[in-house]
This record gives sequence, structure tokens and C-alpha cells, in this order.
Amino acid sequence: MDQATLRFAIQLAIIGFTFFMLINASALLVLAERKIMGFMQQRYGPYLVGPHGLLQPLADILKLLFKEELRPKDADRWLFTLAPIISVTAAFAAFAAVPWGAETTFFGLLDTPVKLGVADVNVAVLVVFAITSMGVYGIVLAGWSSNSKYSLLGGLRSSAQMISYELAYATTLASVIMLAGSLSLREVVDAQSGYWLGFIPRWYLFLQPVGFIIYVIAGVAETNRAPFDFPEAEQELVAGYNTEYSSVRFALFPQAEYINMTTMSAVATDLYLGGWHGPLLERFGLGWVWFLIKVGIILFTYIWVRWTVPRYRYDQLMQFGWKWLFPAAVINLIVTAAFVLYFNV
Amino acid sequence: MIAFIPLFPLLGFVINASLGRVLPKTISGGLASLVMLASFAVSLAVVWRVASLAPAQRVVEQTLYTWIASGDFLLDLTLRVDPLASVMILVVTGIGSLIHIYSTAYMHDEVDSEYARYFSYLNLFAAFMLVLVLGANFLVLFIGWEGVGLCSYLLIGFWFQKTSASDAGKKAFVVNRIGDYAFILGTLLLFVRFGTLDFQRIASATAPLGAESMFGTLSVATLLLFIGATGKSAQIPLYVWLPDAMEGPTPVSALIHAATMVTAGVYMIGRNAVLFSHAPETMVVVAVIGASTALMAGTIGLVQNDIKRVLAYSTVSQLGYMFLAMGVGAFGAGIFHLYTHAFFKACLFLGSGAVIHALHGEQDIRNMGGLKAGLPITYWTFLIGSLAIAGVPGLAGFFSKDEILFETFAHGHQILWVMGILTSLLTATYMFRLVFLTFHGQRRHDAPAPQHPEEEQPAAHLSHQPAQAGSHLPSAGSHRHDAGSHLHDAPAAMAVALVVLALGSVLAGYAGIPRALGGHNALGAWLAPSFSARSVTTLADRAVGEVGEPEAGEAGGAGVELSLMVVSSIIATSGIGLAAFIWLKRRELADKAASTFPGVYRLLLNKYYVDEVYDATIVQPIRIVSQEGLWRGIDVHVIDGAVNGTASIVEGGSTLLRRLQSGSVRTYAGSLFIGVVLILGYYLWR
Amino acid sequence: MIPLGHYLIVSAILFAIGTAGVFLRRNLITILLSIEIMLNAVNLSFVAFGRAQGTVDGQIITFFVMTVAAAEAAVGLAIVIGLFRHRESLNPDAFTSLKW
Amino acid sequence: MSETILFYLLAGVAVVASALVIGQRNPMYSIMLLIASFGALSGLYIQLDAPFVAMAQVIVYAGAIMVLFLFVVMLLNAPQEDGAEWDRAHPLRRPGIGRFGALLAGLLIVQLVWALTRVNDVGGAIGARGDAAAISSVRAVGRVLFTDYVFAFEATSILILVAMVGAVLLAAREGSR
Repeated sequence: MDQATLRFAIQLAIIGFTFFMLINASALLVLAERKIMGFMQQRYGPYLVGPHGLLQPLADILKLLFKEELRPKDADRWLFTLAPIISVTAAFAAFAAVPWGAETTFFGLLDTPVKLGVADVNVAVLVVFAITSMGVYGIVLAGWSSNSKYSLLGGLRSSAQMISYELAYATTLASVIMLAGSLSLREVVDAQSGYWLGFIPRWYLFLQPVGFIIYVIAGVAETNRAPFDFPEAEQELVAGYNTEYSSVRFALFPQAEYINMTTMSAVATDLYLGGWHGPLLERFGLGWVWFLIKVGIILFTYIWVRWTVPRYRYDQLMQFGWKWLFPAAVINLIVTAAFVLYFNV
Repeated sequence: MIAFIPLFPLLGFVINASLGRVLPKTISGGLASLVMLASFAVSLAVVWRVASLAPAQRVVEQTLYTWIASGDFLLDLTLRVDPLASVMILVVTGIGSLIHIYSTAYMHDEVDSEYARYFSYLNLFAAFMLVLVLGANFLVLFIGWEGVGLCSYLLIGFWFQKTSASDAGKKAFVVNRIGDYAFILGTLLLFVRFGTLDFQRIASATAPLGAESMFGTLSVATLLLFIGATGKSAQIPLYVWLPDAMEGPTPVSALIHAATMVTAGVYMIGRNAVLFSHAPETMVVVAVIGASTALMAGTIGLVQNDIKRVLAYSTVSQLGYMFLAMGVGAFGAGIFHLYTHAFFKACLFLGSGAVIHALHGEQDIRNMGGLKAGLPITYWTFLIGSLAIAGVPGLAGFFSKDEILFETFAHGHQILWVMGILTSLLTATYMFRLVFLTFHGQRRHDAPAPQHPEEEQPAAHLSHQPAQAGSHLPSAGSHRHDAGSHLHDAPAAMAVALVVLALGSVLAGYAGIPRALGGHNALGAWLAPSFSARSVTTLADRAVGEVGEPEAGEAGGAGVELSLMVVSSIIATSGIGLAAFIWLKRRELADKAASTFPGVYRLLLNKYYVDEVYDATIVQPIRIVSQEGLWRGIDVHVIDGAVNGTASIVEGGSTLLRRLQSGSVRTYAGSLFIGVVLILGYYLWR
Repeated sequence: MIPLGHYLIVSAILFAIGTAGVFLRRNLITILLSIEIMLNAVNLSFVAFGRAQGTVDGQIITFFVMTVAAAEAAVGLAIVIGLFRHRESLNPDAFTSLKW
Repeated sequence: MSETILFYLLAGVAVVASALVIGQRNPMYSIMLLIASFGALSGLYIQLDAPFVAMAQVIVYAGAIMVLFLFVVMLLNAPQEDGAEWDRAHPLRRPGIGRFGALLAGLLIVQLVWALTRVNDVGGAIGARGDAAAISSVRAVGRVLFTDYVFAFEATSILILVAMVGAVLLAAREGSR
């Protein structure tokens, strides 16, 4: 095989691997969620299917696949079908701009190194942000097309919530971008290599602690997770926007949600936790393992928070977003700007 | 500094006008008098400063701000005191103060708010009059000119509940407007000619020019200005308002319609002496009008029975003298007479006011007589004033009137001189007729019932004010029987004013003793710079030199002047004698004369029927033309027709066009879009 | 490379579609959408011109157009909501009472 | 070559989607189609070396403005174009007038294309002038935006504020003011 073909093949392989990992991530996260939930509630969680219930996700998928597809009589046929597709497409597409590993030649297999990640975009932060913001359409359309009041309310809540928290989210992103001086995630990650004083990693987490907290909170809200899971608050709206969905169409929503979580975590890792930079493993071209570990930690935090913090009230959510989170993000941005200007970073 | 002179009265006006309703009489009247006195004090200080300068530089001016700046036309609000203005401000503030003081007593029967209104008007008048005399250009003068007109209107119609008073006010205003219109035209003409409105600049621009031989711009402009002056100063043909103005309170007549405002025209001509002396035709007109007015008013004064009307015609007559002086180029003499006249005419008016006050509003001299004993102060001051106006040697009127007559004679206007002498005789006669009928003889109540309500209205105004004056001043009908029982002489405030003015009537003349009598004509010399374009030559020299008339030599002139003085003194005394003979000894002679020449008598009594003639020739035609032609014809058909026609066309067009206004947004967007396509298409086709 | 004219023709077509939409549709929301199409057509030509000139000014004008579009959409939709409350209709022909 | 194909693809999507936008009776579909059109336009912007504009197009237009539209449609829940006959008596409000407008729009296309044929400069390939990297970087755009256009930028911020206040005021229910 000549280099060009090899290169093409390897690129395809990277894309395939990413896709595979994402699908698995959603499956694994379902299991992890239930296991951790069980652990936190002092019970076992799923343990019958496979060893320690490891095959439970597979069983879930099979169950969903064999369920009957239902569509309410007055539902909008096209949009009802389109909604979950938009959701899951946006979720997958967003990850395309997220790099997850350093440049590598695959142990000398290639002449020139290849970048680990689906696509290397020089405005990756914006791309991720743009595509994530498309995800809201899936939920809104699902809510509207179901022709059900629970769904509609869920969809409305979701869109309002996402628009509100997008502001804080984008503003904290801007702080990091200012520090790194680039919109490219890869460059942001590379700006975090090395150590202060020899042992503290140069992560933006330490420069932007407030930003990181805001980012995580906004991320939780963006992905409609507890304690901000109003679009599907079961005590109020049955199941929110996906009340009327069943079978595969239904399965796509949680899947999109978990992929979004993963994307959020991955971007957080790239922006704040130094991405694939870490001791030891990097030397063997295995920085991406660090990446996986960091993403895993954040994902665990997501689940941990979900089963710890109770749900807010809806007005509290909006109030929190507009009156606390967004101002905090703006102040953080101003302070960062002043910092950058003063120290000429 | 200068600005305070008009500002003090203005302050008084503002306070009295705004707070007058709540102020007691003592405060409002006292305040009004006080601001006048303050203004007088400031005037004295300013005049002192002017006097301390060299004669050629006797000008003090203050520019308050630039009023109009339009292109190269720049007009400042400038006040200027020169010798002429200094005489005027002293007269206005001095005599004004006295009359204010007098008024505090005279108007005391009014209620508080009316009292304050009276004084606010009076103060406003003083402020405007001061602006008039201080203004350094035509426009500032015009502010004062119009302002005093306004105040005159307000004060004539002060008792506005009375129809005749408010009518008289309107008449004064309208007649004045005619003059003002001409005045504005004259001002504009001068602006077009000289590009400035400043008196000094106009004067210095005129000075190098020769006198206009035929009617030219200057003549027309000065004639127009003179028409303005005839309106303000009650000369033929616009004098008709002044006798009617006697409807106002008597102190007002004294201040405005005798001493100050009516002299504004004279002052204005004096102010533009240089300009006028370059327009000999105008000067002739001025002189002829002045002499004719003097004579005519004198004849009318001879037969009037209302004490104030006699004085009013006397005023018109004396103003005629002043214009005569102006017309012959004797500006100094004219202003001199203005100045002396202010004293004795104010004195006379105030005296008549004291009489009216004492008689509770009686104004008809046929109902008076024998008041000498009851009103000694009034009598003696009135007598002094009469002697002064008659021109008895040694008193103020003698010097000033003689100077006018001499100048007239010296400039070769013998006919005018004869008219002046005749007027002098008439003046002495009617004044002493007034004195004798009022103060001498027995108390009478023999006035016939008035024939023409407008013409003879003894004391009517007071009976028309039952609420205010009724209790204190009984109506005209009732007082005839009891009025004689308790005559009271002028109260202190009035007496002070009378005495001071009587003193002035005696002494004022000594400011300008002519050279012929060994004096220096100090006033003439003082005023001279004002009448020339910044040069010290006396006016008589200039005017004569420029007009090209033979100059009355100094030595020979003195001889002529002395002999003329003797003539006029004889005339004056003979007039007094005549009056004494007729109205003291042989009273029936007057009635006999009246019945012998009923036509003449009626003619004079009805003031030559001038009002009627005006009504027939001017007022009625205008009314008919306005009503039938302009209103029923042009206004209804042409103007209304045009307006209604326009409206109909618009309405018709709109009915069609409003179909386009569908209210639909898309239609509007469509029309917009059609425009876009059409414009784009046009540019592509081109 | 694509000639500038191609972009401009696309822009022209989009603009015309937008205007046609304003006339054809009887729904205020769709009309607003048509206006957005027109704005985007203009944006495209701005960016294309900017690229042809080699400057960023075209892009910057585009940002401003976007901001204005956002403001317009916010206010316009608020008005639409207000109108709908009054007439229970979104047909512009329902709101024709503001005339003569 | 691939660039040309991509251009025609994107342009085609943009035009067809836009045409469909105005062909829908259901505003919900219109909105979704318009988002598609915006996505295609965003691709054209990337082709024009304006990635930042492209992303802003997606974030602002597709991500915010269109959500707003969607929100309103959902809130009003009056999706179908109402066929009620409003005041059709007026001659200028007949349905035909809309077709006339569409005719005018067609005329406009003809005019614009005609105008383009009369300009010489548009035939040249784009990108011939200027450095792609110089104008595609966010840094360059930001520098010009905050220097030359800073006044316009600030004015825009005020515009946004005013629009925000106005929208809140307009949409607030009478009682809740």
C-alpha cells in the first residue's frame, strides 16, 4: 500500500473508531448510570444480564428494537420522524470537530503524522458550538410534532433552557479562546502542554476555575441532564418531549443525550484539562488514553451530580441562568480580558 | 449704569403688576414713586458724567447686547445719553416722579388692586419713555415709541368700565398706529438709504451731503417720520386723539398727554436734526403744520368748557409751537420749549386735577367759579402756570416761546411768525378765561345739559364707578348742591408736586436766557452738539448756512429779538387783559359774541367738525369698502372660494387616491417593489 | 475557481425568492422568513464582493446585517404575537384597519 | 472540480430550499427548510474563505433566530395559513395581486442578471485577489471590526438593547406590565 492510500485508510479508521467509541459510550453510559445509581442508593443495579450486568445495554437495545413503532394520529408525519434523526445527527456531528489525540505516525507507519480526530477545523470551537445548538431542533420538533401537550411543554422548556444557557456557555468559551489565542481546539490543547514549577500541569482549569465551573453547569443544562432535566421531568411532564415516542425513534433521544454528554466532556477536557497531555503515556504516543481517562472522570461527575442534586423549579432554572450564571460568565470574561491585556499573554 | 434708568421703573412695573393684588396702597404707590426717584437719581448721576466731558464728546453709551445680527446688518441694543437725551431723561424722571407722588394722593380712592394696576402702568410708561429717549438707533427708539403708545392706551382706558374711556383709548391707539406705520416706513427707507439705523451714523452720513432741493429720499423719509411724529405728538392731521385722551386720570394727562409722551415726536425730530435740516421741504411742512396746529388748537381752546379739554387743546397748540421751532430749524428753541412746557403744563394739569379732586369729579368750568378762596395752593400754582404759558415776561414760557418766535422771524417766516403771535394772544386769552371762570367770581351750577354725550361729559366717569368711587365721590347729579360746602385743598402729596412744578414754571426758563437779554442761552449751547453730526457749531448757524437763508446777525439779531420780545409781551398781557375784561367784568360779552356769530361758535365748539369729517371721509368709506367690497366680495367669494375650491380639489383627488391605501402591508410592499423594478429597468435601458 | 458572477446570481435568485414570498404568502411569519431570505441573499453578495476585493469588510457588514436581522426578528415576532392576540389570525390582510 | 461541484450543490440546496420555504403553507416546514437553506449558505461562506461568518450564520441564524421563529409558531399554535377571506372586496387585495408580485420578482431576477452581464469584473474567478488566509482568520476580522467599525459595533449593541426592551414590552401581556 502506498502512503496516500494508507493515509486514507487510516483516516477512515480514525473516523470509524470515533463513531464506534461514541456508540459504545452511549451504551456504556446507560449501564454506568444505572450501576452508579445503584451504588449510590446502596443496591446492585442491573446484574443479571452478563457478568455484573455488563450486557444490560445490549438487552436494552434489543428490547427497544423489537418494540412497535407508534405515532400519534394527529402527529406531523415528517417532523415526527425527522426530530430524533436531527437530535442524534447533531450529536454525532458535533464530535467531528473535537480532536482527541496528538499527531501521530502510528509508530512510523506513516511518513507524515496524522491528527487524531475526525476533522481538524481551525474554528473548531465555533463548529462544536454551532452544531450543538442545532441539537435543540430535534427536541423542539419532537415536542411540537407529537401533538401532545406534555411534549409541547417539554419542547418549549428545552428550547428556552438551551438558548438561555448557551449564552453563559459561549461566554466561558470566549474566555478560554482569549487565553489560547485560537479557535482551534487542537491549538488550545497544545497551549496547555508543559508544567508550571515543574509539577503543576499548565491546564486552563487552574487559570479559569470559575470558567470551568460555569462550563460544567451550562453543559449540564445544555444536555438537559438533572438537575436541569426539565424537558423530560417525569413528575411534571410524564417524559417531556419524548412522551409519544417508542422503539428506535425513542432510543435515539437518550443516545443523543449521552453522546452530547460525551462531547461536552471531551470539549471540557480539551479546553480545561489539557486534552491528551499527561505524564508518561504521551511519550508512547498514547496521549489519547489520558484523554479517555479525563473524559471518563467528567462523565462520572455528570452521573454523580444527577443522583445527588434534586431538580430545580423551572423559574429557578431560568433565574439562575440569567441572573447568576450569565453575569458570572461575563465578569469572568472581562477579568480574563484584562488579564490577557495586562500580562500580554 | 444707563440701563438702570429704564430698569428701575420696569422693576416697579414687574412688582406692581405681579404682586399688586396683595400689596396695600402705601406699598404699591410708594414703591412706584421710589423707583422713579431712583431712576431720577441715576439720571442725575449720568447727566453729571456727561456734563463733565468736553462739549464735543458729551456722549455716554452702553451697549447691552447685540439684538439682531443678520448678515452685515448688525443692531445693538444700545442706550446713549447725549445732551438732548439728558434733558429728556431729567424731564421724564423728574416730572414723572412728581406726578407719581401726586398720583398716590389723587388715585387714593381706587381699590388696592386698581391702584396697583394704575401704578404698574405708570411705571411701565416711564420705562418705555426712557427707552425711547435713550435709544441709540431707530429700532430701540421704536420699542419705546410703541411701548408708550401701549401705556397711553392702557391709561386712557384705565376706567375701562366706561364706554367713552375705552373708546378714547382705542381711538388714541388707532390714530397712533397710522403715524407709527409711516414711522416704520420712514425707518426702513433710511435703512435702505444708509444701511444703518444708528442715529449718529445716519447723522454723520448725512452731514457731508447737500440739502435736497427737490423731494428726494431724505425728504420722503423725513416726511414719513414726521407723519409718525404727528401721530404721537398730536399735530394736524392726527391730533384728534389727544382731546379724547382726557378720559384718563388727570395725572396721566399731565404726565403722558402733556409733559412727556406727546413730546416724543418733537424729540424724534430733534434727535434727527441733521437729517431734517437736509430736507428743506420737510422742514417747511413741519413749520407750517406746527403753526397751523398751534393756531387752530388755540381757537378751539377758546370755547371749550371742560377744564381738561381746554388744557388738552392748549397742549396741542404748544406742541404746534415746538414743531414750528423744529420746522424753522430752531431745534434748540423747540427742545427748550418742550422742557419749559413740561413744567407748566404738568403744573396746570395737576392743578386742574386738584380742582376736579376737590369738586369730586366736576370738570365743567361753567359749574365752577370762586374756588380761589377754598383752594389757595391750587389757585396760586395754577395762576403761575397760566402766566408761564401765556408768556408773561420772567416766567419759563416767555423765554422759550419768544425764542421760537424770534427764530421764526429771523429765518424769514413772517407769516408763520404772525400765526405764532396770534396763537400767543389766544393762549393768554383762553388760559385766563380758564383761570377766571374757575377760580374767580361766584360759584355756579349753570351748565346746560350736554348736547352731545361724547362731547361734554362733566365728571361722568366717576359716576360710572359705583363700586369703587361711589361712596366717596357722589354722582355728578347730587354733588352740585352740596359740593360747595366742604371744599378741601390739595392734600400734601399733591401740594408738594404742585408747588415744585410751579417753582419750575418760574425758574425753568432761566436755563436758556437768550443772549439778547444778556444771558448765554446755556441750554441751547448744551443741546447744540446733539443737533450736529459730532461738531460743535451751533445749530442755528448750520441750519441757516445749509438751507441758505440769510443769517440773523448777532448784533442786529439782538435788537430784533428785543423788539420782538416787547411785542410778544404786549400781546401776552393784552390777551390776559382781554380775558379779564370779558370773563371778569362783562361776562355777557362772550355769550353775545357767541350768539352774534353762531356759526363760528358752533364751529369752534365742535372742533371744526374734524372728527365728523374724518368719520365721513375716512372711517365710513373704509368701513363700506371693508364690509361690502373686502368682506362680502373678496373674502366670501375669492378667498373663501379659493380655499373651498382647493379643499374640493384635494377631496376629489383624495377620494381617488385613497383607493391605493388599502391598509394591506403587502400592497404597500408591492408598490415599493414596483418602484424598485421600474428604476432598475430605467437604468438598464438607458 | 468559481467566478464572482455565480455567487451574485445565486444571491439575486435568493433575493427574488424572498420578495416573491412576501407577495405570495398570507402568513406574517412566513413573510418574516421571506425577509430573512432577502437579508441572507444580500449577505451572500457582501461576502462574495469582500472576497473578490480581498478585504474583510464584506464579512463585517454581514455581521451587522445579522445583528439587525436578530433585532428585527425579535421585534417583528413580538409584534406578530401582539397582533395574533387581537385577531387570532396571522394573515396580513386581517390588519388593514390602519388606513384613511 | 470538486469545488465547482460543491458550489453547485450548495447553491442548488440554498435556492431550492428557499423556494420551498415560500411554497409551504405550514410555517413549521418553512422554518426547517430555511434552516437547510442557511446551512447551504454557510457552506458557500466557507467556500468564500469566510469560516467565521459561516459559523456565525449557523449559530446566530440557525441556532438563535430560527429558534425564536419556531418558538413563536409553537406558542401561537396557528400553523396553517388561514384561508379566511379578509376584506377581499378591495381591488388591491385580491389574491391575484400576489401572483403579480411573483411576476415582478421574476422580472427582478432577469434585471439583476442582465445587470451582471453589463459589468465586466464579475466574470473573473473569485479569490484571484487577496490572500485567503489574511481574510479568513478570525483575528483579521476582529481587528477590523473593533477598530474601523467600532462605532457601528457599539451602535449595534444599542440597537440590540432597544430591540430587546421593545420585544419584551410588545410581547408582554397587558396585565403583566
